[in-house]
Amino acid sequence: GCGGEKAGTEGSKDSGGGGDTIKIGANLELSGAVASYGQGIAEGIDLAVEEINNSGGVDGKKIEIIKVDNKSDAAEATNAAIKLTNQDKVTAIIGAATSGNSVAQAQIANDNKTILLSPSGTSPNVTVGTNGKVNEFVFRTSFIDPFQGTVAANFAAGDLNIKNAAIYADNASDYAKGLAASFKETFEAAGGKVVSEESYVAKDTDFRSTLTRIKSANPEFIFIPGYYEEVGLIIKQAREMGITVPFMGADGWDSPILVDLAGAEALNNTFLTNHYSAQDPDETIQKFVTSFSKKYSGKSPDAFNALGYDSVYFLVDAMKRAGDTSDATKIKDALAETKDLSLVTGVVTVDEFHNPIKSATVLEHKDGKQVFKSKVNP
Amino acid sequence: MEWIQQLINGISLGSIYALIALGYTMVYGIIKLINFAHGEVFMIGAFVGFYAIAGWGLGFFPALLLAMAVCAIFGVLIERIAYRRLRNATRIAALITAIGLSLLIQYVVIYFRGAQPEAYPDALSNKTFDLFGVQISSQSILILSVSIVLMILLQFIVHRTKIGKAMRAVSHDMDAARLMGINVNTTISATFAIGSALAGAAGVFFGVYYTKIEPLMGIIPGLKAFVAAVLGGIGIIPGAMVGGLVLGVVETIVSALGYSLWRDAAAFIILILILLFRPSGIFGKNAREKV
Amino acid sequence: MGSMPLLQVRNTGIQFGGLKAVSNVNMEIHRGELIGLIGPNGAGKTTCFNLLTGVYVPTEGSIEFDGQKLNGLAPYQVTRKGISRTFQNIRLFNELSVLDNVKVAYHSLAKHSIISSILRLPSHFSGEKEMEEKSIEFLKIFNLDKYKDEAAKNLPYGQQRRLEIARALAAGPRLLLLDEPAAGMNPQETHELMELIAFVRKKFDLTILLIEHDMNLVMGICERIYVLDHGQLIAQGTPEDIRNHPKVIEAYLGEEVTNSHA
Amino acid sequence: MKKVKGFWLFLILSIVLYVTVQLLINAGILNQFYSNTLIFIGINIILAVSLHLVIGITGQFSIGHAGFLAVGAYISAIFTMKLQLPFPIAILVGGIIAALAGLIVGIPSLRLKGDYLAIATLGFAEIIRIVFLNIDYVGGAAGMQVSHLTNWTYTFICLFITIVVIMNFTNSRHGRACISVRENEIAADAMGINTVYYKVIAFALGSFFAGIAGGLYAHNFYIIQPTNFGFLKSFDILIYVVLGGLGSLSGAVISAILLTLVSTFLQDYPETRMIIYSLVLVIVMLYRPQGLMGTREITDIFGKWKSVKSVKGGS
Amino acid sequence: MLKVDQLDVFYGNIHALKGVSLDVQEGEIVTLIGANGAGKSTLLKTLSGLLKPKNGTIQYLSNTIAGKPAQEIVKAGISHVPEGRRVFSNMTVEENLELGAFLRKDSKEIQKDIQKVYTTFPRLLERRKQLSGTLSGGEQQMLAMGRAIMAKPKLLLLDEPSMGLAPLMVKTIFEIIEDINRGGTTILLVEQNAHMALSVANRAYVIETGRVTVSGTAAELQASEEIKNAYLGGH
Ligand SMILES: Nc1ncnc2c1ncn2[C@@H]1O[C@H](COP(=O)(O)OP(=O)(O)OP(=O)(O)O)[C@@H](O)[C@H]1O
Ligand SMILES: Nc1ncnc2c1ncn2[C@@H]1O[C@H](COP(=O)(O)OP(=O)(O)OP(=O)(O)O)[C@@H](O)[C@H]1O
Ligand SMILES: [Mg+2]
Ligand SMILES: [Mg+2]
Repeated sequence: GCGGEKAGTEGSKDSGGGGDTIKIGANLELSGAVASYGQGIAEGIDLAVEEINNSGGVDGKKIEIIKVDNKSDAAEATNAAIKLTNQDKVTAIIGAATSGNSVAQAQIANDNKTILLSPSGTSPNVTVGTNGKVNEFVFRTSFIDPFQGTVAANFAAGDLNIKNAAIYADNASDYAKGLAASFKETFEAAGGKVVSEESYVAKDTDFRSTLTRIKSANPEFIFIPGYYEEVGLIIKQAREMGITVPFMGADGWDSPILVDLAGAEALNNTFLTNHYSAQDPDETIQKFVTSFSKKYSGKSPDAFNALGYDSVYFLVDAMKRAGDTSDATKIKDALAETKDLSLVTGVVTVDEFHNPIKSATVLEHKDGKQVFKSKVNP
Repeated sequence: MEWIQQLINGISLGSIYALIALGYTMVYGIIKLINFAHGEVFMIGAFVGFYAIAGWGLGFFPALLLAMAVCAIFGVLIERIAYRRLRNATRIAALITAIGLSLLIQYVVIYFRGAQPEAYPDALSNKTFDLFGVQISSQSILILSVSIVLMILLQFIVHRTKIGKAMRAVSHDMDAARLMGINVNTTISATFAIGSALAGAAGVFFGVYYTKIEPLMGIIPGLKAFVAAVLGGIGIIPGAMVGGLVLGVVETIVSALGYSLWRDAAAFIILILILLFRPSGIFGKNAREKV
Repeated sequence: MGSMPLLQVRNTGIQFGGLKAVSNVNMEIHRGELIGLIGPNGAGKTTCFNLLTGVYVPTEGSIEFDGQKLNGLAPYQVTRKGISRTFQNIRLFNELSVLDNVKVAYHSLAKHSIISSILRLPSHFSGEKEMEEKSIEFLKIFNLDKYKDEAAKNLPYGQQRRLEIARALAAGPRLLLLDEPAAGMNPQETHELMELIAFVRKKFDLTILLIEHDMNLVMGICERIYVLDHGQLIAQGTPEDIRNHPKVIEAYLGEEVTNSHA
Repeated sequence: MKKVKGFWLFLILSIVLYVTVQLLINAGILNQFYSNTLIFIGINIILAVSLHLVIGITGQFSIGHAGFLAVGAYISAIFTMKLQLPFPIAILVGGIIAALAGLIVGIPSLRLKGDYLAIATLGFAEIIRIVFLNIDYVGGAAGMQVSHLTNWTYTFICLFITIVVIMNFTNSRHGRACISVRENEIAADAMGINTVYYKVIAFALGSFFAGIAGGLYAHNFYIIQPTNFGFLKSFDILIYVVLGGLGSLSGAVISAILLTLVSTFLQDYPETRMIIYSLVLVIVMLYRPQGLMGTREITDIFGKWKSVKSVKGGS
Repeated sequence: MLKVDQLDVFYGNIHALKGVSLDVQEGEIVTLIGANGAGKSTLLKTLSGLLKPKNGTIQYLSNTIAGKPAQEIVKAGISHVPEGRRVFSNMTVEENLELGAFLRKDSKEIQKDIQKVYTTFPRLLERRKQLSGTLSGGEQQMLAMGRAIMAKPKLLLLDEPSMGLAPLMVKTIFEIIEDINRGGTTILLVEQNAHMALSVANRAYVIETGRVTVSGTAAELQASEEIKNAYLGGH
């Protein structure tokens, strides 16, 4: 449960006023269709806040997280953002887990001069409005979709020497669609051919019919941008159907549950690009993994946990550099100037579109373990 | 070959729908309540089975029985606490209560264990048979057989046994049933027990077959099962079976044609078309009110 | 007049599955008549009404009302042609007030459009006012005006039956079909009902066809009677003819009723 | 006569409400949070009242209202964002297209009853959603970004029109015809009511206003996505209507207000939010299965106070 | 056999029965007459356990049955033919009859009794496989009676059995009532057709707006001017 960790944050609420606490909103999908993503981020946030507060806070001020549930709904996300900015008067909002619910708040953040930091909204639209202008107050912790797609395509065409690939994307997520598009572009540019393009919709459980179609197109490789919940099932069902070619995906795959869902054996010969790897011996990462599983009774962190965690540190770093914990304008400038900040999910430098330039890691599954394959810089 | 494979895919998918729809249709048949919480009982069944297998190391069949028993009790409790009071209320009030209950169960489960999915352990070995290039998994054969057996069993219970007759009497006129000496409360409890046990069983089978379970897993299959039940003629037990299979095959064919994104839409279009020509479902008797 | 009957039923019938509920029925009803339709239970009387009012589409024969064919018309169209009815098992609009029950029936006689109602144009107010006045008139006839704001379901049974008749009248029929209007009434109440039927018939210049098992009522007010048995007409004639018709006695009346006890 | 007076009273109260809120917004006393909550309440009331016409008045068990909301939202967004037309026109067109969708959905209602109709309407709503999901012109799954144009004035005008139209419709021979369909379709038919016509009208009118609500919705939340219009959204609207009391317009209004407030208030308790919300729902239904207002209207309650004596004396 | 004392029954806050007392002796036919809405059906429903009384006692044989659930009262031998027939409309005629014998275990006897019902009501035999919802009103009434007989009751409560029946059928029904009574079943009969009711009954009670106002032997009531005027259509 997540009832326990509230005490710490609420304690500081009593000490009142804006003076000695830093109010940060968390506008997350805590219920509704993608509740598991929002909850994953919340866990990461809670851990980070606990660590920071226990070590004295930021400039002596404790962080107070005001968590709001947006029910995985854009309208609710808007409401929640308005509440956080107008009522709670937070300095920054972390959220939301999905791009759509992040976009829903972008305008409000700009209008109210409040930072919006989306932990996992990977669509380019989050930080850049439809008019092509950068949303002044909006940032993100994750890299954007096209980057990962490119990395995956280069890996397939180069390292694996694939000529014919199939793409099987989650059509309910712009994340997956974005990845699919950039994969296709890069892959074809590298001389490959996409022989089959299929889609599924999040929450599907039976993929056999489409897999049968893909199988008859005879690809040498299948790119599956999507989230682990479905990907696990897809890989399992595909292997059962005798599809033995390599699969590849992106950070959405990253969860310890993927191994359980697909089965260790089925996962052999599959690859993913990721923000980080829990197996990575890197010190920051291992420290995070240890304290996370300590706090959450042995659970191993996934990408959402890590991004939630990083979002807090990302923000705190900017606050420290801005020398001010409440002036959002100064903080956003500091955020925009972030350079070589070492986080769990990579070393971050923010570009002109408010997107972090981070390296991506390519991992391979071997007997249920992620094995580090290569690191790709942008 | 590909098409035979697809047909088999469709039948396996459909038999899962059918399995859930059986309990749905049974409860509906007796008390005319769209028990939206049925999907949640299904979810509870899946989790009970999961904890039984992964936590206590029970085998598949003991876990299945345990899940069915827990769900039977759970279903009876739901009826006792929430629906009994509403016997004389409008059906729509009962429907809203069912929706509320289904949300409540989902979020209580999330409160206690979070929303993240869980992977079902391999409790039931799965072999894939290769017949002339067509793959059939032993699990899907099992599920299909289980749903057929359960359908026959249910049909027998409802139409041939005393409790079944009592159920049908209660479904038509509760007061008149009382006057026949039928204990209406017991009968309805029995209905919920059986229907919920079926949902529990479906949950465990679903878990084993699809591996992934999570607190919101009941929503979509619940809805699909409801559609299947309506398609076949809600309240009619063989209808649930046929409705489930039709739905499964239609969805598969649509995906097989490359329109997987339109799969659900196609399922609903078929549903609406069938209803337009057979307003009470495939097997439903269009019993018009006698004037 | 005389020549053309108001209602002409020719060889009409309907089949449910294998069961011929009504077959080969011929009826001819003239303006202003008050006709009884009797017969054993399950003879097909209510089914006849359903055929006449478009609830069922006849599988054979034809029905003409005022020279126009009714076959295939929807019930509401039949009503608008001038036939309205009551039901064997009362079908009021339970949650609506007594007054509104009658207003609904007056609906098709009013003319104000949806637009006028939404915009509250003068035609809406005048139309609604007319409906209200007319409806109250009908209620007064049936002595129901004091219950006008009561929900129909709260009326005692006898009043509900009367309200059904009032409602049927408000639809502006020329032919009124009453299905067992006296069912569940005691003799005293039945007697009052007979007087009422006679009264409205005169006042609204109605033709009435009624189904009833209460022989006091049927023999007391009907001018002619049709007798159905097993879906077929077995007799027709004046009450006197019917009372002594052997087939009717055998199938329906039984011996003693002939020497009436009332 | 009495009704006419009631109308003027209603009008005056409405104007007072509008002006007061607008002044408070202008004065900055109501910040964006409050005004946004008011707008959200307004949208939900429009949805509730429009569905009330279909279910509460006409008795057609429709559980796919979010489909019409979606049509209104997307169509109006296309008009403002892609075709650069003025917002009021976009709202209106959204309503009209939604009404057309309502006409289409109304057609099965001619043949289907009760639960069969319910599942068919739900199916239609899902089909509509999936159509938008698959149209790249409106952004597919990613959705469509929409400028924020909705404000208190637009919301209030739409809300006012919705309530007045539906109230006036209901309190006329046409509304009574709809109610008679709900109460007893066979009898209504036998009384000369074209039941088919009124069912379709109810669907079309209900959908029209749901479409209007969609226009406001789309331009209030910066982004619309197909996921916003799933069947759970339809259930939310259904809950307003049933919780308020089937057949009671003021009940629908009151419960839309209450539930929106409850939901907003519960944002602060994310862990237990849905638990509390669903508990409230279940408990209210268990203890007041007829809904908060039953079939009564607010005005009846005031009326009852006055006439309580005469009724008692009468019986 | 049955003794009702000071019974008060409410529908919500409608006081439907106000201190009703009456008794029925073993082997009798007792009839209840009264205008529409007097509370006759309410009384029967209370006796058979469909309604729970607020106050008062119901003594049946040597047990109090007030407020007991219906199925126990049926078990004790009281069978109720409700107003409006209430047959199980989506079940066949035969299934309805079988349900009448729900609490009985003697399946051979049950089959025999079904045949007996068919001899009494030949029309039901003709329609035995028809869904009872499509029967005509009279046919349904026969079915409801037949169904109640199937329970082999000691006390049979009949609510307006002649309603909607053809004259010949009314006669038949009353003959059957007397027949059943001769077979040893005590009968409490509610009727609008007071004339017929009084002619078969031993004793009668008149109920007006929830109260017993008159009681006596059937002959006494038949002779009373007042009763004649109010309930027998005495003109
Ligand atoms: N929809 C239907 N389906 C099948 N059979 C029907 C249907 N409607 C009526 N019947 C049958 O047709 C016959 C005539 O029924 P109807 O209701 O017309 O009788 P009735 O003369 O009105 O009898 P009563 O006096 O008892 O009301 C009955 O045997 C009945 O079972
Ligand atoms: N379900 C109910 N809810 C509220 N009031 C009821 C209900 N049933 C009956 N009543 C009222 O109780 C009183 C007695 O009704 P009851 O049905 O017992 O009368 P009855 O003597 O059987 O009349 P009838 O001859 O019409 O059958 C009536 O005033 C009636 O309106
Ligand atoms: Mg009849
Ligand atoms: Mg009665």
